[in-house]
Amino acid sequence: MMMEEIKTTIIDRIKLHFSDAVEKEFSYNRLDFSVKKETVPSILFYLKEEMGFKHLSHISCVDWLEEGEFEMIFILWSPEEKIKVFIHTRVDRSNPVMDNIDMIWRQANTYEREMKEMYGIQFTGLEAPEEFLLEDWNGPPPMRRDFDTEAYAAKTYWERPGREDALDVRETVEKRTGEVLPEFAKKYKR
Amino acid sequence: MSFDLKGTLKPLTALKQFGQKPHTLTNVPFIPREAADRYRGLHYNNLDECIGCGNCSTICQNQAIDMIPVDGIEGKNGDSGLRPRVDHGRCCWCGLCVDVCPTGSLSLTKDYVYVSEDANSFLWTPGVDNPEGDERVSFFSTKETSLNDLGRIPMPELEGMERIKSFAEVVLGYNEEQARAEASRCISCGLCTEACPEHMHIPEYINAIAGGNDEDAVRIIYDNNPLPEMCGKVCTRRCEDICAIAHRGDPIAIRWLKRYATETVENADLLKEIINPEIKEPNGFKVGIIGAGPSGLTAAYYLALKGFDCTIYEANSKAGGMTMYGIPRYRFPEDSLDKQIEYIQKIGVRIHFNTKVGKDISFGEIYHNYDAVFMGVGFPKPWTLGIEGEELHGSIQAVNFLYEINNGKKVDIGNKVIVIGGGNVAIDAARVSARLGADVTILYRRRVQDMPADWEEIEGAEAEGIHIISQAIPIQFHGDEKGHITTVEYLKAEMVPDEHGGRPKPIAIEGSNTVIEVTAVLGAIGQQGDYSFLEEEFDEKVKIERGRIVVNEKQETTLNKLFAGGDSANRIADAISAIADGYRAVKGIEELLMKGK
Amino acid sequence: MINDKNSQKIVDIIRNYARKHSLWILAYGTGCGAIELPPTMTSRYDAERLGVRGAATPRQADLLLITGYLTTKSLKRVIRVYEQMQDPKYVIGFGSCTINGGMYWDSYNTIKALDRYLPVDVYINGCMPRPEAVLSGFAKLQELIQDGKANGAKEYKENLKWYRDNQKKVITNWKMPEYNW
Amino acid sequence: MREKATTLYIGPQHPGITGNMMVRLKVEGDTIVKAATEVGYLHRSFEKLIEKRNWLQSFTLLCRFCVPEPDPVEESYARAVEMIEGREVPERAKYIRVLVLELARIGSYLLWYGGQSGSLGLYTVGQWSVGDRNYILDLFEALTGARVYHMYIWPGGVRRDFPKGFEKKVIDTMDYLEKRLDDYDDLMFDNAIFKKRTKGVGIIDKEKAVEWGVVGPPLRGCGIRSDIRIDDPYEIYDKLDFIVPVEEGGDIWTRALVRRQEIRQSIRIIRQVIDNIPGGEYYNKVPNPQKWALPKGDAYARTEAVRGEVGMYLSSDGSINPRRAHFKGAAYVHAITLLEHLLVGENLADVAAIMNSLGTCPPEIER
Repeated sequence: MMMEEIKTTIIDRIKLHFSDAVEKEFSYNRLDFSVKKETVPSILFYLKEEMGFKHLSHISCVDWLEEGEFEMIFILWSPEEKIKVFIHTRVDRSNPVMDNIDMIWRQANTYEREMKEMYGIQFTGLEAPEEFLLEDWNGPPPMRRDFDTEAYAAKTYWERPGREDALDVRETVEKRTGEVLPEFAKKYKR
Repeated sequence: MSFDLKGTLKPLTALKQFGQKPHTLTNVPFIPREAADRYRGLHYNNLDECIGCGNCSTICQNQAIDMIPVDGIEGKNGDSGLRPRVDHGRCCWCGLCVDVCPTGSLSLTKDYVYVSEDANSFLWTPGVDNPEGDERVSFFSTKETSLNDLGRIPMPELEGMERIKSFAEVVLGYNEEQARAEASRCISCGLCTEACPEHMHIPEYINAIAGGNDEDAVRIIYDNNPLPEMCGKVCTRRCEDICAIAHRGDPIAIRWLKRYATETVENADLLKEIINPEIKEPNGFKVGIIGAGPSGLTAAYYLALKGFDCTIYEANSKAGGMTMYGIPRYRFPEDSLDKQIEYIQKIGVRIHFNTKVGKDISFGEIYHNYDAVFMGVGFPKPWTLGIEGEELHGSIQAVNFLYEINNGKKVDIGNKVIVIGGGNVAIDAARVSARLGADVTILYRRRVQDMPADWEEIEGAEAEGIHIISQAIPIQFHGDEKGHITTVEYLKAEMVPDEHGGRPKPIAIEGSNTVIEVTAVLGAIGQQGDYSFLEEEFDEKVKIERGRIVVNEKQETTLNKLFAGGDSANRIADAISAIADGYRAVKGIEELLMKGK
Repeated sequence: MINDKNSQKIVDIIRNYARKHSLWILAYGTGCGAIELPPTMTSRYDAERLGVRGAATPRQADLLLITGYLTTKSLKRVIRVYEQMQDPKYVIGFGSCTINGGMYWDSYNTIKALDRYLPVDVYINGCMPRPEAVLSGFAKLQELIQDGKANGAKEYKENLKWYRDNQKKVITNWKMPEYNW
Repeated sequence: MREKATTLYIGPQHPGITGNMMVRLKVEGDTIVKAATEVGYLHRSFEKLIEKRNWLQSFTLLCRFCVPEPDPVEESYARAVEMIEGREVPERAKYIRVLVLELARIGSYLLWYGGQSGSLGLYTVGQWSVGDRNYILDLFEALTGARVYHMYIWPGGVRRDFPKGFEKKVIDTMDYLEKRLDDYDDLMFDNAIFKKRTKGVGIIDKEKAVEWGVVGPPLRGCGIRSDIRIDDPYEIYDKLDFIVPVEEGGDIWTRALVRRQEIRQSIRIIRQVIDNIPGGEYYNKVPNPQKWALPKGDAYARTEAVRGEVGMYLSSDGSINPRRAHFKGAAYVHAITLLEHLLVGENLADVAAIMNSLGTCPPEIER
């Protein structure tokens, strides 16, 4: 029961201050809000300073290539209330610009460096070295879903030969039985 | 800062360890240390148990496993003939390959040391490179730890005792959720396609169903089988016998999935729309087809797609042949084929019903009027037992019995019926009799596990209260003065191993005579062909051996431009081989007629 | 006298014997496999029995362990470290990753075959190799050294251009001093 | 007199560094005035690779996130998958998982003993503790089939049940370790050198600690009782009786003290698990892995590892592959923003000790 009350209070307060927040409840100690990306710094600041969500657990980014958007997720933890709050926001994939939040949590700086490198999201006012995990990288941001790592690796790195004699099980049986698989069915091979 | 005397002296207590037995394993590396009982070391593969399904290769996230041909291992039905080879330049010894192996042949051993200066020497064929690895196996999978989905999604069915009240279809069919779940069990190895006489594209349509693309599944099925609803209901499903999952669990319900896919399409128009077949321009050739059974319909459908003008002559009022008239309605309802027949007619095939060749039209007329003839006439005539009393009133042939019942006629069998035989016809006859209210017993010469009938059918029969007396050889029927059958006398048999390595033979035990009372006996020990419609001029030219028409690999008979298929031309005598015959004949006819075009 | 063929043989045997019993490993944990090195070096397995021990800098080290995958960023440092090492020097490749890419075969940031970039004397099977296997690797290397077959460094010198070309193919920004061999 | 600033690189090849990473230091004399962490030497792009792996295949990659202690990562992933799918885990599996996690904790702390004391020149402790860690690894080998990368905790439960006689082996090992811990104390915590080198070094400000993202033993070493096992209990931790040790001070010494006590608590937990483990199933089987799709949704599961919070953010688009698996390790914060902050003003000789006390683990940062 306690948890329910806490959740209701949080929802009420957030809705009061941030009209664009859409909540989603879970059965366990988790509460989600989806907001516009402009709201993110203020809602994070509010949650941290006013509502006790002192601990920034995680910042993540998901590439929804088909929808043309990046989803950013901020996961906060309240040591007092023992509840997680997820802040979801969507960033346009063609012009990925986000507000920098490393003045709220210093460690967000690292996450932003990584996201900038891996997804190509620009954080306005981010001060950090250009490179983080990659060195002399000249391809597209690698975590974007349209980057094909397998093809890149096959092209760039030499692979040890000696395995060309491998056969496909299905094709071996097909050949033996004389079965002819129509073209449109081939995509359903394993 | 003050001097910390305690802190300075305390570390010196380490000296008390002097003289203690050291922990060091001094034998290593000169004598390898035995790993734990569950250690995940180098692979071992039991080459005889392995079926080359390639599931290990599929699960491997490192693409470490290749399937390669191995000396001394030939591919056969249910075995691709390939064996896994592990690239130790990729492997991470996670053991997922072991946990997904459907036969349990692949395992990991306690051996872990392999050191070499040659980077190309790290390709490892388990079982070939360590034939003695059997004794070192440490990490293996069992039925309990297997990652395969071993349990089949149960098919919704009528209750056993509910069934015999009517001829309502027993199997209710999967709903969407069940079908997706069942299809998801498939590991897509494709070994089943070899067992299928028609070589249907089984893994592909199952994957389509699992992925929620039922229309694609229907399209893939129709690629080489125009009667999937028939197969979906009554196929003998050799594919399921060799299913990789069946080595440890229940095979994938391939037949029910096909049935599910076809049932998602409501009518013939929709069917045509989904399949959207490419029909070639008419090429001017006419093909006559005798018999609208599975082989005839298949031949007609694919010939029509290729632009041939096809006409079918069928003696009965409905298409489907033996499946329609020999299989009881609770397995194969009367309307099962309507949609498919309508669809076949829609693409241009003409079917003349109630036209018996030899009576309503002569064979010669057909043969001379068409550019090619396909004959799928089946086995309409039952074998007789050849024992005393078989002519008595109440001794009925099961095939005739089923035919009459399926035509809506009444057959008086009384309340105590004996069925003789162990095939599907016998079980069908028994279950039909049970539905007519009789107390039914099946007599079979061999053991229950030797019955050629479908195990599901046998189980179904038992659930419906049918007794099976195995190892029983009938020797005589006794009748009353009115010529009506009253009792059946049979001998008990014992199974004697065959010295030629064949299946064990039943040998009657002298003096074990048993007599049971009956009101009717249904004989179901097999059928044979009836070629009386062939006029004399053809009779000699069409070669018939042991009751079967002799055909070559293109289904061509010894008579020019006559093709044959189905029960009357193959030894397997089931619907799917008939369909395969029809499909092959299409190629034969096309080659014959389109030569040079 | 030193030019005498037989004497040279004796010198070689003595020299190889000495070399094989003083394999100093460069303390550079390049990948996962490094986690099995502390157990290898400490009381239970005690690699020092074989004359194997750690060395802090490349100049004093004889043995470079590539303990698994190498990212291109690491590869650059590893090459530099290897070239700084003094002869005689040897390389041991740990586990799958050094042979054919291992788990990271489709990663955009790791090389697949180590022997394209550095000469490898011994490969140890495993992911990762356990201390017993590592010790077997050391023993194998010692065997090769005794037989005079561990000639990776020589090969590297002779085929420097080939190695260099391969290295430059994956290291796009080559800003390193060229060593004078 | 102000000395001239020099730039020094510690790592990636450096005997004092905790793995393949680098810290760029600006020093004046022996005092550090600026520090910058440089990582990327171990970036294998797991999270990219997982996009092409299915839900089961991914689990084999995940343990490689953190080499010294892979089990919390497996646990986080398994739990995140279970959260998205709503899959139940059998009670016995939960106990086994806790056992594995605590064994891993002990093993990892024993390695830390070696690292922490070694960074201060006390090599004997390392010889002992790392040697003794092998006995924990032997238990893992018997239970999971591998020494380091266990690949044992997976969605739905654990991979295999206890082998025969395993319980006794665990208890024997715990008895042995408890005796050995006193020996370590003699050499390490009672050692004047250790005390002098660690007290008052690398102090984390208690007021700012939570905001700075400090977790695990470093946070508890600041006097804040924070542990995911009690704050956000998972598996069966709420049924177990154990204490989360706290020390006031925030320096290397208190962090070490916290760890020292935690080993004993872990031993206590393991004894409770062995005493109370119920029978029954150990695995709630997942469907055919080739076609196992999770419903659309996301989850973040976190586990208390020796370094602190180890989290896994999983996002599913309803297909057979994870849309995104984003791993968060404590070192991601500790070794970058926190370390850069802590090193300023410290002595050059203490860098390795501070890094060790924060539980720096580069593979976890770079993934």
